[in-house]
Amino acid sequence: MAWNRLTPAGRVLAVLLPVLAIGGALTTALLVAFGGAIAATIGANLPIVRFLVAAVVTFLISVPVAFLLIYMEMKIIALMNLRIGPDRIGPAGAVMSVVHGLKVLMKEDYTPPSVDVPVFTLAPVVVYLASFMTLLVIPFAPELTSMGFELGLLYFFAIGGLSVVGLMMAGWSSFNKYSLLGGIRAAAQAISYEIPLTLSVVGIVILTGTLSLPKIVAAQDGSFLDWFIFRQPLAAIIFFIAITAEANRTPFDNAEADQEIVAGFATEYSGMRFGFFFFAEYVNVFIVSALFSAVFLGGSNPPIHIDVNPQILIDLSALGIGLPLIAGIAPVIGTLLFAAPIWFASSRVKGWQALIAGFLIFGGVSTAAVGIWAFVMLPPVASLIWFLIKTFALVFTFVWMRGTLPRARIDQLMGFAWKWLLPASLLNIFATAFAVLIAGS
Amino acid sequence: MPKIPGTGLLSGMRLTLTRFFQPKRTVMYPEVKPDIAPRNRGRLELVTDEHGTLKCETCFQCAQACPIECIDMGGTDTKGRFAVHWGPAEQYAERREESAMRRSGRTVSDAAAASGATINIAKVDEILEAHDYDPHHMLAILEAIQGAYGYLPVDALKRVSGATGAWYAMVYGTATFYKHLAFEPGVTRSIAVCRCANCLVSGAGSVMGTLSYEFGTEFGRAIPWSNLRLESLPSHLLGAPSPLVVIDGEPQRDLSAKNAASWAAALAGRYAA
Amino acid sequence: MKRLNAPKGWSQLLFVAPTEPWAALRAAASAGSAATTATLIDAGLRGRGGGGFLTGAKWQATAAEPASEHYAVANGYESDPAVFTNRLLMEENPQAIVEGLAIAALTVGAREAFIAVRAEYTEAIKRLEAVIANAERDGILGATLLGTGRELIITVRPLQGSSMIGEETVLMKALAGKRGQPEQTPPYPSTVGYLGKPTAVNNVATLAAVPWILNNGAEAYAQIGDTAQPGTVLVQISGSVANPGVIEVPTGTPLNEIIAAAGGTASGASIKALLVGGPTGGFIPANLFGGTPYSGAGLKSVGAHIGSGALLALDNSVAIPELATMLTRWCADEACGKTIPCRIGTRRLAEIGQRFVDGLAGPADAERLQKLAADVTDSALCAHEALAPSPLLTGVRYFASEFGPAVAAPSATPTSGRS
Amino acid sequence: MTQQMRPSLDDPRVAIPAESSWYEPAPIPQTERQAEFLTLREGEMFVNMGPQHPSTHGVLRVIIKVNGEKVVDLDPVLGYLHRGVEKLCENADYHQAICYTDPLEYVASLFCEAAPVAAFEKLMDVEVPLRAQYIRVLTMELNRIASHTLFQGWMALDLGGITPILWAFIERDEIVDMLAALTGQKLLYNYYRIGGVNGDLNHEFMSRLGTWMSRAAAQIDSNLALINENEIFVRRTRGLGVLDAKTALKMGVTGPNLRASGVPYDLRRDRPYLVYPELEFDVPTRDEGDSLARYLVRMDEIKQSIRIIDQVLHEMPDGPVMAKLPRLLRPRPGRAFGAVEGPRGVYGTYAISDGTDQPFRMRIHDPSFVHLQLVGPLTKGNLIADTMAVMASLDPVMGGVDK
Repeated sequence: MAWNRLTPAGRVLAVLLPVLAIGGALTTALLVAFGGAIAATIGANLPIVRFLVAAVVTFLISVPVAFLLIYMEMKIIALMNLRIGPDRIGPAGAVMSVVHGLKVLMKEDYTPPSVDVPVFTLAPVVVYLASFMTLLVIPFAPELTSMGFELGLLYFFAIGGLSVVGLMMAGWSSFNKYSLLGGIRAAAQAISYEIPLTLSVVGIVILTGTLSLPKIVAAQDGSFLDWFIFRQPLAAIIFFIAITAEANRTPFDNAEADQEIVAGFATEYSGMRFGFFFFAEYVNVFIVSALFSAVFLGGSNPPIHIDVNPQILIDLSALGIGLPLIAGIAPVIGTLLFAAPIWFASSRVKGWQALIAGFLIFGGVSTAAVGIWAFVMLPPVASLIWFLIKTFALVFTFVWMRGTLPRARIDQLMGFAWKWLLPASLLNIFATAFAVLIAGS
Repeated sequence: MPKIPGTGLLSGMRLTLTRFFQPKRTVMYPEVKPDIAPRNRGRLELVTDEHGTLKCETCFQCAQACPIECIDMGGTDTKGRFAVHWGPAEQYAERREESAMRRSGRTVSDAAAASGATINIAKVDEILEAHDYDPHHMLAILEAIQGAYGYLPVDALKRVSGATGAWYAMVYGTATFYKHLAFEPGVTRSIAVCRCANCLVSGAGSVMGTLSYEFGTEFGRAIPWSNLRLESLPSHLLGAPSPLVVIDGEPQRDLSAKNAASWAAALAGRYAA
Repeated sequence: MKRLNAPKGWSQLLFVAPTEPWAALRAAASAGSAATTATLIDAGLRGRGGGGFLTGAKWQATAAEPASEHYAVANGYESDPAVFTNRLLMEENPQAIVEGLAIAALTVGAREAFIAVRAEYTEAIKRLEAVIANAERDGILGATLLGTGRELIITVRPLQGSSMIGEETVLMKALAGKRGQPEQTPPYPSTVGYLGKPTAVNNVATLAAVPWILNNGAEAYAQIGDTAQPGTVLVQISGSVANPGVIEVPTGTPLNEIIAAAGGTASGASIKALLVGGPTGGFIPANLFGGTPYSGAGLKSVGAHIGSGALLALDNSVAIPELATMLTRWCADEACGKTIPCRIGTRRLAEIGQRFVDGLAGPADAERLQKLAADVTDSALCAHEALAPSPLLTGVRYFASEFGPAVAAPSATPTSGRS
Repeated sequence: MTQQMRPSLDDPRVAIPAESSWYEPAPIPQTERQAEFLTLREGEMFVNMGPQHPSTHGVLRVIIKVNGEKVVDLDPVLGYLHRGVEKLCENADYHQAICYTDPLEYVASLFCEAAPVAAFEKLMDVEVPLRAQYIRVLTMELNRIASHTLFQGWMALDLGGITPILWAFIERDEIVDMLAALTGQKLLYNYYRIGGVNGDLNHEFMSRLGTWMSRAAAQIDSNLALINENEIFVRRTRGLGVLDAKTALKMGVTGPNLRASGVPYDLRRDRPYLVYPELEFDVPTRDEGDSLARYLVRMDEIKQSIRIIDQVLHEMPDGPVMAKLPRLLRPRPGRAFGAVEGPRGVYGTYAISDGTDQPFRMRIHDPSFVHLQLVGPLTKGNLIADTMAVMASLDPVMGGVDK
């Protein structure tokens, strides 16, 4: 085989195939030889493996979450502007943000001359890492918490604060005055708002006696009156304002105020490196919303508990071997059932059109049926749905604010944090402690 | 600013939420095209009359008047090969009339512009001398030259231009404007029809129509194959009858309003024979 | 064309040779420029060429222009192919014209003056030159004007070749040997005229009245005819009348009196319409003869104008659309080509008229005619263009039935201004 | 004595000791900009905003000397949109000149037409028909409303609010469509002619105007509610960039910016033109002179404009819309100044005629040019973000500034 006559792709394959074959054989051999030892090691270090798996899973879900939020922002703000917004790609433009992501991936990843290359390259990674790592402690449901740290709240604030480092890195390394101003703005703002943010939850920590998020959620079990937003309203307001600033959202988006400093720390970034900043922002929005709903809105607890007797519904396990049968036949019958009236209703509808419509309707109906069934029969699903409803209501609020409010000036912003939020949060701590003392004695 | 802090923000939030549910104002552009106002001046197009012929005369007035040069005249060239822009009228197949060429100041392929037979230029010099080489007497000079040669030779015009200092274009412009000045050599005979209102009432129109049809030329031009020239009489002769036709300076007296057309046809027949 | 005797009571002054030649010139020379123009303004003498400016004011303006040279020009060039009023005047009363021109030249300070005459009018040229030669011999004109030491040379300039020369800006160019195309006014020739110098241009009929005014006084002249435009005008009446000819008419005389003065209608024919003002004039129907005074304002109100002073009486055998179309075609053929709406528009007007004649006109043609006519009139540089649509417009206005059903619609009434 | 010598920078023939540099002159800056760098003090830097920047209206370039976030000095650099309109006009005839001036200020182009038309009409002694005067007032007031609504959107956008600009464009689009039905164009109307307007009011314009008038006031009020009461907006603009009446008059400020400083000067009332003397309207003023006052004065003017339009529609007479004029205009030699009160101030045109068909000299006065000189004085000592607020409240349009 003449090497010179191969195409570039052929050369790659010619190298890769032997390497893959040898590597595969070696791996198999190793597994056969030391399989027992590996299994034993995994068994011995289960928490580490669990952490790794959880990290991979959170990383994987963070991307669709960002896509969803970007689409929500585009659409909701458009509707508030009396526009239609994205409507071309996917149903109601829902795939628009995915296409945006692909576009960002395919753009040139340009590194300007005279930037500090290692720092410049690392900055978006740090920012994104800090964002999605906080996802680990979010208690989606009692049974669906990646890492139920005992110090979950503290972990959240500690890791969340790391993103400022990334922004500073980006701002400094870009060799651009706008980036520098943006990075410094971000740092000043994040440091200022960390303090009221942390202090505002101290009252809840006093009440619950724990820093673990699942336990804080569990402490709000019962009706919606047990939620901390009603027991700690001042803390809730301070917390809400502080997380808005933490997530760099309007009206506190000074770090990337495009009318003043173009795009702030991200001015010199392009391609997927900019995409990381962009995604991190939206993941952050989701995370702070999730945290607010966990800490103040009862997390996965339903507002009112209704006891449903699951026995009146079908117990699927009783079907035994019939279950796969039904699963196989039901779509066909359902599709035909829904397609028939459509086909009979109008002579203009062709047969295949009626079948497609029937299948889609059946899909919707069966999904809804299975969802209701799961909601009732499986407690984690119900909890997750409640949690997501609360979280996305908060996300909507953030977008809504972005569509309404102008931007605060940086000095007014800082003054507000130090002059108003900090004393208020201290007041809240003392008032709570005092109340606990009185109630305890 | 309202009394209670925060209410301004909240009222704004309420407004955006109501707008969230209101009907949207987006125009779905490629599917829905907005109406163009009837007075829209955005697009220029050449219009045709009801017979389907272009109304544009390629006069270039619009292209010259447009201050920002957004009107550009263009068409296909005379052999139908290329699109051409903003040039002299004769390069357009759409309009190659002699008058258009002459207006644009280009050489015209008629006998007056090409140097014809050599002439004795001494007579021109005499005439110029008599008129003191004064370009203000151009009309008189040209008339004298026409009297001497019977027409205006191109060489004589060039001589006049060189001697008086007037541009050739000016001399030529004057020579072409006045109808009694002729460029065709050897045209010795003429048929002139009076076009005064009285003659028109009495049938001069039908005489003219018949003559120009029979001779195949328009009034004001020499007939290509002969030494004859059709022209309209500048002024009715005092005391002459209507309609008035003057052949070689002789007023014709044997025609009237009734027999005008047949008389003209007979005249054309005589000349053809 | 012969001269007709005027009925009793009509003042006659244009054909009357001054009883004492050159008396008016001497009077003007002694009275001075300001007094002469004041007398003319008091008399109310207005230009007979069509413009209707006060002659005295025109001379005043010309004299006031600072320039190294001034000129005076007598316009004896008749545009219309079959009008001989000026020719008759120049042949019968050259003395008054030359004297009037000399007064004009004296008043505006000109050392050179021209009389522009059609080259065909050989008899008129001969008589005018004879008067000038006699005056130069007597020392009245020429190197010393009235022996004052001033110079005044009057030249007769025969011109031919285009009917546009009658227009004053064109006349300036034709005299200078240039292409005869009109210019935008203002500036009028009184500011920028022959060779770019201020020039007093007057019709010969105007100039012929000047010696009479200076001899007989301004009041005597101001009492003749119409008050707005006093004096007399020369009218040539032809067509189906008993005695066609040229007659001197005081302004403001009703049209039917003029017809009566020409002996009434020819035997066996009734007059359907009068074409007033030559080829660019307007048709006036018979029912308006009594109520229309022969004056600038009176004729303008019915769509015609004095123009060259031609009246053509038309009997019932004449088809108005056909005649109007042929006249418009004459206008198109005579157009100099400077203004596009004139060069193209008159041609299109003639085509529209031809469609009416052929009975092919559609309903849009009437409206198109009005719009095009308004365009042509609005863009006019000269009277030829401004008046070229008149035959068709007045024809449509008064003889709509002959133009067929297309113009019978009410929208065909003449409109003024832009649409 | 083996001292190291080197040639002097001033004179290479002179050798000086290498260490001693005390009499060595400082490097001579080659450009004005280099010289400015030498003025930088400790902790200061230049930030160069524009000509491509999200919030410098058009192609304005602003060089800001900042100390941290604080603006120490500010220098607007103009001329990126310069086309030489005055000279273009001097090489076009009087009709053509109008179409050169009208893209000057593309937001309110009718005013840019009205000023030269007014000057030319004075030059030629043209009497404009009454109906044409009413139509001019009507269209100009509509254009003023369009410009002010757009200003409101831009102002909010420069302060970070993204929704008002889109609502403002909806309102403006209605007016623009209306004017397009009347004039044929959407942005550069080219509607006024010397002696009148290009065409009479038509049915489409009137029906659009009618539906718009029936809800315009309420709709604009409701749009304003979004930011007029907003604490963040008010806090950012109140007391910012205060311009006192004396400075304003000294600098030649006109229009709403002047009226926000408490000087009730409005050309429509003080030097009346067209039919404004017959119309009833107030001249809104405010005494504060800050950015908020400049904003609010404009919003009040919208209401007055709607009032004027209402009166015009009731009082408009019938008649021609164009005076009879020759095609080729040759005014007598002379000079004339025509001015109108536009949405940004006084638009003026000074024209000199030498008797030909082209203006011998044409000078265009644009208010934005004057107002842009104020950005520096008004912003010094504030923050970078305030630069945007002050600039937005002065409402310059660069097309007119650069001419």
